[in-house]
Amino acid sequence: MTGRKQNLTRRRFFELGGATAVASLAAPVVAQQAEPIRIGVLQPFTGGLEALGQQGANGAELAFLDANDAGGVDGRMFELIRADTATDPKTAVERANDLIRRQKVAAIIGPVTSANRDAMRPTIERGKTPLLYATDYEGGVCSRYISCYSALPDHWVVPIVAHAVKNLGDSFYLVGSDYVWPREMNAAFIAECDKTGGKVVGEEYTPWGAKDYTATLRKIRDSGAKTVVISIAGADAITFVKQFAATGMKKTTQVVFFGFSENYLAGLSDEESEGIIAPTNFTSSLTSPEAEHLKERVRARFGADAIVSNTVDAHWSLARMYIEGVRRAGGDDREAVTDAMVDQTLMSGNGEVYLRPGDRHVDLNVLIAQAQGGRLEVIEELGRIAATDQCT
Amino acid sequence: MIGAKREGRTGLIATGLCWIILCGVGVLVDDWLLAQVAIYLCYGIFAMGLSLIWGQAGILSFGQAIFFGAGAYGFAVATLDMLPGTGTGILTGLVFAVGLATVLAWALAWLTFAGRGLSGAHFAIVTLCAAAVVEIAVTRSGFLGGYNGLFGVAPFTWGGEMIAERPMYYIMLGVAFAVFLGVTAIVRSPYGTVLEAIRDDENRVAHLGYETRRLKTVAFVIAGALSGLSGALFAAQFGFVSPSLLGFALSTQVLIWVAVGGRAVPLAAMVGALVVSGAENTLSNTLGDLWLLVIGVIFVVVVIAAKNGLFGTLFRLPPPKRLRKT
Amino acid sequence: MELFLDTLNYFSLLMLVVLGLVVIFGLMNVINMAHGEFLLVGAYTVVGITGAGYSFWLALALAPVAGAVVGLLVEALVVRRIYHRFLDTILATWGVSLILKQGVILVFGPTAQSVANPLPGVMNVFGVDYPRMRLLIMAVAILLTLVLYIAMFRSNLGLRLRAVIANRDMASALGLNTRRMDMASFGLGAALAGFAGAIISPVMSVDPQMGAGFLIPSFLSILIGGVNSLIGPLFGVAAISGSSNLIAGWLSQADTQIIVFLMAMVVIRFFPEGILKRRQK
Amino acid sequence: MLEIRQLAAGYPGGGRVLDGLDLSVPEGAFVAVLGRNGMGKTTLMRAICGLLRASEGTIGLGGEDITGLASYARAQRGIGYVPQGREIFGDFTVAENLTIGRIAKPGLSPAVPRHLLELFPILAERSRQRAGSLSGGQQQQLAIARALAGEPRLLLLDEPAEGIQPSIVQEIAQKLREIVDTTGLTVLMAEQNLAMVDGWADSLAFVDHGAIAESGVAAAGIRQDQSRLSKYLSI
Repeated sequence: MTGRKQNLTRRRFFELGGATAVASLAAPVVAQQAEPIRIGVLQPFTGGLEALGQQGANGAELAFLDANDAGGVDGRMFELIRADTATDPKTAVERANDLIRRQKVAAIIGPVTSANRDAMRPTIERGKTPLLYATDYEGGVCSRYISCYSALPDHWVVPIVAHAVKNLGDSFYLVGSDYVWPREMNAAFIAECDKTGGKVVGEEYTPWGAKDYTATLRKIRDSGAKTVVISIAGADAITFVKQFAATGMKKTTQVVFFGFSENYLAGLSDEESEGIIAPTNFTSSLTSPEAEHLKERVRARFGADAIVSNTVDAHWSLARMYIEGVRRAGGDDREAVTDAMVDQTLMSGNGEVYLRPGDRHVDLNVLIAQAQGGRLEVIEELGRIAATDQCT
Repeated sequence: MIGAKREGRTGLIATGLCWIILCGVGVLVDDWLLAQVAIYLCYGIFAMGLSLIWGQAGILSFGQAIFFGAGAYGFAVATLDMLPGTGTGILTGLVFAVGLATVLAWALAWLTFAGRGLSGAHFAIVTLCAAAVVEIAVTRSGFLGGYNGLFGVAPFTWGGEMIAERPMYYIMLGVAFAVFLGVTAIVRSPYGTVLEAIRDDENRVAHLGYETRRLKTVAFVIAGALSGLSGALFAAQFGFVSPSLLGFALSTQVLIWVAVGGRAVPLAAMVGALVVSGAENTLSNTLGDLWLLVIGVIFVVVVIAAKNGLFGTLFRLPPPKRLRKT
Repeated sequence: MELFLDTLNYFSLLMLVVLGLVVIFGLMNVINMAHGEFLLVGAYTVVGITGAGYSFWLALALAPVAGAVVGLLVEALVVRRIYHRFLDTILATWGVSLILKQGVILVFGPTAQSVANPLPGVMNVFGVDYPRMRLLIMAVAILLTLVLYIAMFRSNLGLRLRAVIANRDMASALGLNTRRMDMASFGLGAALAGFAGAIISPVMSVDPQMGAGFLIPSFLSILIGGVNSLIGPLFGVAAISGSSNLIAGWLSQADTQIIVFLMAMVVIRFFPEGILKRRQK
Repeated sequence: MLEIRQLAAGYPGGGRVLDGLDLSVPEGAFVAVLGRNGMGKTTLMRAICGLLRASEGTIGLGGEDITGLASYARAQRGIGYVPQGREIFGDFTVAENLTIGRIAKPGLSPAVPRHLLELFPILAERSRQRAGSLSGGQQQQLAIARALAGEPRLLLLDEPAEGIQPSIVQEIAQKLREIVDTTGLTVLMAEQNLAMVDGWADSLAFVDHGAIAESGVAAAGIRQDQSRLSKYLSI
């Protein structure tokens, strides 16, 4: 609550004071004349994915504001312009157009869903403006102007299948939202099972806003699957887990949950979330120095209650990669930064990550985490994983 | 009577001024805004279609985006060469898009108006439900790109070159003006008067010997075709289509535009679409979460207190000659 | 047996939601698009009260009060002014739903909130282990439905309500204060929604979009059953929940939803007065 | 009892039906309004009971101006209404129909008075039956009994004889007369059927084109009054 409120006031301040005021406040002495580098923070602030949008914006803004506090890049400050996709592709395109053509931003960080990103792609490429995309997705983006800090099926599915077959039993029931991402994840899951000897006994897709999963739960139980693999998106997943937990099936059936993060913990009681296993790239229960550093920075800026999730880490890290790109290129020229920012290694909230030049995707450190007592604890660290080239 | 006449005259002047201003915008405004307004003109065409059935005939449809989406998907599928034999021609795409929307509108009208037919709340809920079904179905369709939709839809070209913002804006303005003339002509024709009578009391019109079902179907199909046209123009400018273009959300958005603008006057509906989308664009970034609250309040207040919307009275034209009392 | 319980489970959920809608629609002929957001009011009352450290059961008792307060406000500020403009009430209440939803986001934030299950564990009924909370919801839904219907058909208050539903003008000409009845029915409908939102909050995600998923199934239930009937919606809910559960037994949930909605549309198309009305005539 | 001054009323889109209508009904009188179809009889009844708002003029009841009141408030002040087509609650039982007539008024006990049931024995006999299953004449009696259950001061009847067998018409008219004589109830009835009027009502008023053309005409012997019948009723 506090974190949110603080955030709101901070945002208000942006609007009222305007960007120059912010810049001069952040660095009162340096560079009154140097033109700021404008960055579009294009996130869903309304329309259903607000929570992710807020965290993505927090992560990105943390990186840029910290850079400003450190004096900017060559004396140039970053000016952040928020825009709301409303979780809707056509709005995302409109806002992207606005950011590129009217606000003349040097780069855009966002949005959250593949649907929005794909919709924006022609606009981005026409505007030759770097897009920093920091959400996990199904893979396949290959564009000069889109850099992805994203967990791909290679990052998550391959290790989790190995882990599950070894520790959780070898028969799986896959339940996903009726979107592209769950389908691709499940396809990868099935392919991986074929290799490792796991067995997929059922696959099902649920529509948005479903309220009653009893029929699905019945099918899962009747299938005898030892593990249920969830790729349901958003609040529906919470409904599913709650109803799953209430049946008492947890005693016999394990849960693997793609995309599970601190956001979901808030919507579930400790008993309900207990034992859920998820592949991830960051959890706030990490205690490594770099993780502590990120948590400390987020809390200093956004309050003690601010959620530090995978999403925050991804946006923060990718934004810093861009800043490094600006430093290397010696300015915010879009083409120059696009060339300069790849092929760099950077300390994220969870170990060093590498932005590859070939397909502009990041090699990430993957963890397998488990919900224990309302926290997401790491049970296995898999180290840095390089996904296959997304351009081939 | 004199008052009414004068009101009509101001409406005529305001209407003329509105189009002159829109022409001037094309010269005075920079490219990005022009591109934006060109998109809003798509919404404006969409809104005029809705105003024909809702404002004039009193049919409240919660599923108009089905036809907008059908036009958009139709155009995309045709121009992306996903159908055998269509080629990738823009014109073929447009024809296919409008045709698809028209057929769908006719099918839905046939389903809902036939026999004793559905009206009022039943019609609203059934169209709402239809929009949901279509959205889920398209989301499930791999051929149509699922939830992510199809992208890379070709923009309008002239001699192999992509048409620039300014000419594109005037093309859109021209289309919008043609649609405005068409819808206005329908509204002012004897047929429009009968539609208005259906809105007030369908049974009475039926008793007078009119086949109200057919009359309503015609209006609904015209509105569907216009929605399809606007959807196709949208897809060409935006370069992508996705299920959000044919679902519940856009269907209700267009209702807001038309209600706020003024449901019974085509130009008011169009200006409503321009103003509300424009305001949303500028205010949603500054007001954040509050924006939706604000638009909700405005919408409720307009529905309660201003049946003619914000611009309905301004753009009301003098009644057609044959209806004028002398 | 389990299939029956599962069907009864969805039936109960939907029935809880539909009860309030039936009261409002039947009496005032207002399609209340904000009904899903009245559910939110109840559910977030639980979030607020349990968050402050009080028990779920206290929250459950207060949720209908919160619902009624919001309902009466909406009635006084919006619906009263336009209840004679039938189609406009659909639009206005839909606008109200936007406002309520956004209000909840401003107060509680957009993320899902956790409501702990007050009755964890399973219980053996008819040889099936079934979650206790679900059983409670079923019992409450059935009990509430029975109480409401007995009150409707056996009490003088119910008689007044039915008279207004059957013939509003005549009831008024006989001396029934329709103005007050409208307020009462809107308040009651909203209170029922608040209660429903509260009692289902432990079994599903409590988030600002929570009410939206109920919108279409509950309206379809009412239209299938017949709008001016009190009994009809019972059958409508049974039809929707039963067919959903049966079809979901062998098809994916997404396909099930498409099929059920389509079937419902066809039924409404051929029986616009509801499935019961036709049989009577 | 009832004072109507310069009343104008109509329907949206249908123009004015009543225009400058004056009528006064003294307490305890049984007055019938006669006129051709479309001359405004039903509109007058609906305007008095409040289902239709007067656009101009005033309506007074027992000295109180009730023009601005909603229909339920008028009913609570003592107007009982038997509409054209009866409009009983067809899905309710006979007993429920009568109970509604009572409980609609604040301050009345729900129990239907015995004398009312004695007046309409057929209703007592069929009290558990669905009202919709009654015959037309029985339904008309139910509609009247329902209005009387609310203990009105002024009873409005809109064409009670419409669609009813002649023998029953006489029975209903006789009962009305009996009630007026024994209780002092004031009755205003719109009618076209002379059998319902002649010999039963006290006086007549003729409505023509939305206004009262003539009032205070004696009801007895109206069936022989050829000039008025052809002038106002086209008989």
